[in-house]
Order: sequence, then C-alpha cells, then structure tokens
Amino acid sequence: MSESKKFLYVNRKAPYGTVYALESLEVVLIGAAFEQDVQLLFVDDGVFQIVKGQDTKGIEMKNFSPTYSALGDYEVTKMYVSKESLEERGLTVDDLMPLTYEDEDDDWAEKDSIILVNKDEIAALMEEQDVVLSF
Amino acid sequence: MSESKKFLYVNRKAPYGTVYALESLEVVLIGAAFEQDVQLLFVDDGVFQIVKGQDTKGIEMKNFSPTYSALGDYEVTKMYVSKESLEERGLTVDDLMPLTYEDEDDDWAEKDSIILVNKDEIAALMEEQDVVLSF
Amino acid sequence: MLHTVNKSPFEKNSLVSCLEHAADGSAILLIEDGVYGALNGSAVADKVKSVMGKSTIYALGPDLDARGIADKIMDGIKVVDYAGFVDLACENDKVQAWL
Amino acid sequence: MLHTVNKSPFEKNSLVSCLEHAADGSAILLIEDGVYGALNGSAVADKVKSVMGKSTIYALGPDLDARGIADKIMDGIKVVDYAGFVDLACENDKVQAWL
Amino acid sequence: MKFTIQVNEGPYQHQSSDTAYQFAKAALEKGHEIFRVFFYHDGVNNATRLTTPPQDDRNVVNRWSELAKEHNLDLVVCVAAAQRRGIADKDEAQRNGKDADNLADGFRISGLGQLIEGGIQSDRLVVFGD
Amino acid sequence: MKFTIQVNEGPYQHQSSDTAYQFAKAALEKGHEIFRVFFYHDGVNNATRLTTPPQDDRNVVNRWSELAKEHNLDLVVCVAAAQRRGIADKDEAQRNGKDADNLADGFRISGLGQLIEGGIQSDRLVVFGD
Repeated sequence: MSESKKFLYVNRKAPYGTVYALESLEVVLIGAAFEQDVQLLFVDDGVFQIVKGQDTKGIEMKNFSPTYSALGDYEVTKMYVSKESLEERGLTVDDLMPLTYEDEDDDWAEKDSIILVNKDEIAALMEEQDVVLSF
Repeated sequence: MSESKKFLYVNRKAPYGTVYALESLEVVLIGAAFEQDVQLLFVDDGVFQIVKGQDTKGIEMKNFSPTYSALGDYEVTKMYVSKESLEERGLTVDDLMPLTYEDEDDDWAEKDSIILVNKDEIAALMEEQDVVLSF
Repeated sequence: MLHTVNKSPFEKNSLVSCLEHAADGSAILLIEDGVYGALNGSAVADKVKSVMGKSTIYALGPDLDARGIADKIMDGIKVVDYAGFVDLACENDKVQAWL
Repeated sequence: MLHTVNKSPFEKNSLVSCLEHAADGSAILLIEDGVYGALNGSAVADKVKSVMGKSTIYALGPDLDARGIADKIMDGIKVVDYAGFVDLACENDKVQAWL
Repeated sequence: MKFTIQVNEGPYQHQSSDTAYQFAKAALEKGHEIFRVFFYHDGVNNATRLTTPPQDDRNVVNRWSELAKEHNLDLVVCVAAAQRRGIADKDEAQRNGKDADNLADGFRISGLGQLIEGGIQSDRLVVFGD
Repeated sequence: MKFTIQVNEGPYQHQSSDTAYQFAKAALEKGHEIFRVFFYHDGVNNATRLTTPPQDDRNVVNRWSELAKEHNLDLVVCVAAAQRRGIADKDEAQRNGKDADNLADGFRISGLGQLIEGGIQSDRLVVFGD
C-alpha cells in the first residue's frame, strides 16, 4: 500500500431532493483527516450543489452549502467542475459560490479552488485516481 | 361519493431494479376486491414489466411476471401500453407476454387485454380517470 | 388535471414524459428537484416553453429558493408556495405524480 | 478503469454521461436496470455502438435473463456473470459507479 | 376538500416525505380534511421511533407524530411493505417472532386495502415518491 | 485481491444490496478477500433484524448475516446515517434514550472513517447504489 492515495469524490446529484450531496460532503470532511490526496468533481446535476444563494428556510431542511466554502481549511482545494454540465443547465461559473483556499506555499495567497474542465479532461482526471467514490 | 370510481395505475418503471413494479402489482391485486373500474397503463420503462421470457433465477429474486397473466381472472382486463415507449426501446407487441381475459358477456371468449395507445390517447385516458396511482 | 414532477430533467425522463402526455389545459407543477426544469436557458427550456400555450407551468417557490435558482427561471412560470400547491390540487379534478 | 451503470438509459442520464466521460480503453459494465442499454434497435443503441471501438461494453447475464432480454441485445456486447464482474473489477485498476 | 396522501420514500434519503408533510400541513391550515396518510414502499421507514437525527436538522418522524396528534390524523403503514423493511408494532413483532418493535407514536400498521379505500373515500389522492 | 464494498440502498426497494451481495459472494468464491462491507445512506437499512420478508422471497438481511458468519466479514454500518434512519444497537439505543434496538447479527455500527480506511487499505472500492 502506498503512503497516500488519490481520492476522487464524484458528485452527480442535485442537493436537497436526495440526501446524497449532504452525506457525500460528510465523507469528504471525515476523509480530510486521513491526509490523502483529495479531489472533488461536480458533474451532471452535481454542479447544482455549489450554486450560490441557496436558502432552505422554506423547505425546513439544513442549508449545507456554506460547508463547501470551508473545505479549503481542510486542505480540500481542488474542485473540478464540468463546463458542459454548466452549459446544459444554463449556468456559468458566476452562478457558483466563490470557492477559494489560502495557499501556504505562496504566502497564504487566496486562490480559486474551482477548476473548470471539459469531458476529455474529466476522463483523464478519473484515470489518474486510486479510488473513486460515487454519490 | 360515487358508487364506483375509475382507477388508473400508471406503471413507468422497470421490474427488479426497483421494487415499484412488484409493489404496484400488489396494490392492483388488493384493489381488485373493491369492485372499482380498474385500468393499467404501461408507459416509459413500465413496458419492460410485461416483456416475456423473464427468468430471475440468476438474481435470486421472485419472478412476478406470471401474475400479469392472472389479472384477467381478477377482472382487470384493460392494459394500455404506450406504442411510442415500445418503439423507443426497440420492442414490439410480440416481445410482450400475451395477456388475455375471458369475456363473460361474450360466451367467455378469450380476448386481448393489451390495448396499444399513442401519446394523445394516453393523455385522454388519464383525463377520464377519478384516481391515478403512480408507481 | 394537475401533474407533479419532482426530478431534475437533466437526470430523469419524467418531465419530458409528462410534457408529452399532458392534455391541453393541464396544470404542471415542478417540485423538489423538478424545479430545475424551470431554469432559463437550459437544454430543456425550449421543450418546456413549447407547452406553455396549452398548459400552465408552476414551480414550488420554497424548492426554487432552497436551490438558489428563484431568479434564474423562465418568464411565464408561476411560482406558488405549499398553500398554492394545495389550491392547485383542489382546483384540478385529480393529481398525477410523474415519479 | 471499469465503469458500472445500473440504471435504464431511458429513465436516467447515467449511461449517456458514462459514455461521454469514459476514456479510451475503458470497460463499461451494464448491471441491474442498466442492462436495458444493451437492447438492439433502441433509441440509445447508436450511442452505445459509437463507443464500442474505443471501449468494451459488458452486460451482466443474470440481469439480462431476469428482464427477458438476453436474446435482444446488440452484437459486440460481452455477457458476464457475477464471477466475470469480479474479474473485471480485478483486471481494471479501479471502479467508478455511475449512480 | 378531503385528501389522501401517499408517501413512497423514507425519511432523509429523499425529499418526498418532507414535501408530503408540508403539503399536509398547508392543507390542514386551509381547513381541508386529511382522510388518511398512507406510507408505502420505503415510505414505511418514516414510522420508526428509533431515529436520532442531528440536533440542527428536522425530525421527520416526530413531525408526523405531532401533526397526527394535533389533527387526529390517520397515519397508516402498509403491513407487507413494513414486514419487508423491518417496521413492526408490538403485535407484528410478536406474530413474527421478533424480540423488539419500533413503530412510532401515531402510526398504525394495516393492509393495502386502506390505500384503495383512501382513493375511493377522498376527493383527491396525492402521491409523493422518488 | 482485497475489496471494500459500499452499499448505499436498503433491502428490497432497490436491487443494489442484492447485486452487492452477489458480487461479494462471487469474490469470496474466487478466493479474494473482502476487507469490509460499508453500509451508507439508506444502505444502513440492510442491518435491521426486524424484517420478515414473504416466505417465497429472499431474506436480504439474513443473507448478509450468514455470509459474514461464514467468512468472518466486517459489516460496518455508518453511525450518522443509522441515527437518521433508526438503526441502533444496544449501546446506541441507550445513548440516544431509545427503548429498543434493531441491529442484526454480524453488523457493527461505526464511523465514516471506516469507509475511508476501506478505500486506503483495499485494492478496489466497489460502490452499489441507486
């Protein structure tokens, strides 16, 4: 077994309609303590998880979207987002929450966590992994 | 309340992958005792429920498809099947189980329970109902 | 009659099937993840628009708000709350859920 | 790598998304209701055929049999049993489930 | 107007039970009658008293129990679906040789006929599921 | 080869648990090792001993318990998911003030870290869900 494995969390489902987005996030948070190389991919309806302006008061469910902004503090700094999935849904990156992290190797400069990727880049990203968790 | 209501069971899901087809059939069987005017609609993946030649030994689940053939004995004699749904799936009516009933008003002649319908006919069928149960 | 659709049209076929099978004069209510069908400029928007002449499309406001898309929906879609959902279920003679 | 798809392509987008995102040389295994993606002459058959050159498509035999479609599948799809599923999971360096 | 509400999915995994609850509450607030709420398929999992959701989340099971108490609602759990999924009251547990039961307050276990009766007796049947 | 298997759906409603079981059985028959089976989301509902399926149907819960006994499998139920859905062993029931518990033989309740550990320690993680 290698010291550190590459973990990819593949998020393909919308939030609130089903619990997968929330419970996937719980795995990411716990997993961060294991010091693996962690990446998140938002593809298909998964891109809806990080749309800004979520307000769940009316459905009486917990709004867990602020947690994505906190992932940088857990050293989860690579959030891949499918370009094609955004386009198909009439969204642009401006509709997403700004997700950033402070780069300790670069004098704590604030950097973007979101990386837009197309289909071929997603295919390559998946091939690079050791473990893929699908939600 | 009227003496008898028109009930439509809308079956839109494939069998075995989820339990809805089986548990929908259980409602139909129980419902038959209530002497309402009962009709079944198979549309979208629901048409897969009545494909012939199902053999579930390998997945160790109960093969409930023979029950559809018995529905005629419960006076469930109207099984509407979407033409477009069959076509989209590369199926024809010959791929379906023969579903028949004996018509007591016609000297117990054996008659087809399956009625092929197109989209507009399905729209009209739904509008005729008093109660729609969706599975 | 009232049709309800609760799944994203990008994930499941239920909205498209509903649009194809709803009779003229139907009311179609988007709830839960179904409200994504109300998004402006999406790949299914034209399909939704094409039935607006014959059917009325509603979306559940609390579900739009939860998903942050209340200000991103197409013109012509009527937003209702849970009380409005109840009213729709009363005004129409039956309800068909596209699950 | 091995991709598994367990939903009908007529109900859900997971097969299409898998086909679009699988790298050349991938193995794609259809299981549960996913085996309907193997149907010959269906509306998605051409999409499945179009990746056959670069990826290998498998279908789980027990699921084909359960659904009565073992004799209705496209040429070029390889049928495996549960033991074959295990072999595929071993031969490929990781498994991605398109849920 | 008289409603029967059918719930096909359990708590938390799908929003169905939440939406059904909000619909029921809104209908009652408008003065409508709820003839019955029928829990079918995984919906029977709404009826376990053993859930302990996080403190900052809604309690789906208790919410149903409280609504039932307040408005004298008839919450019916399908017996066949409940047996498959492990929902049992004292009688069911005893009959099936189980050493524990888990049915929550305000729910009762009965047959599918109760759903059909709901369809017949009510002005509207509204179904919530996956 | 060493596998970890993740199960995301409960018994009967979805085929996931069936397929996961058949996969596990086939892997063991081929001499592979199963490091862990992790039950997450509604998958925790596979771990209730209160199910009574029809006599002519398979018993999903007992099948897992028996496979675990025969092969000394580690069947882990996610505690957070279990609390939301009402799956509890004696300790959990006591801690949460419940008067009953329902965990089946051969399962144990633990944290999400067990899933991550499964991913790290195993050669392959295979996920079954909806």
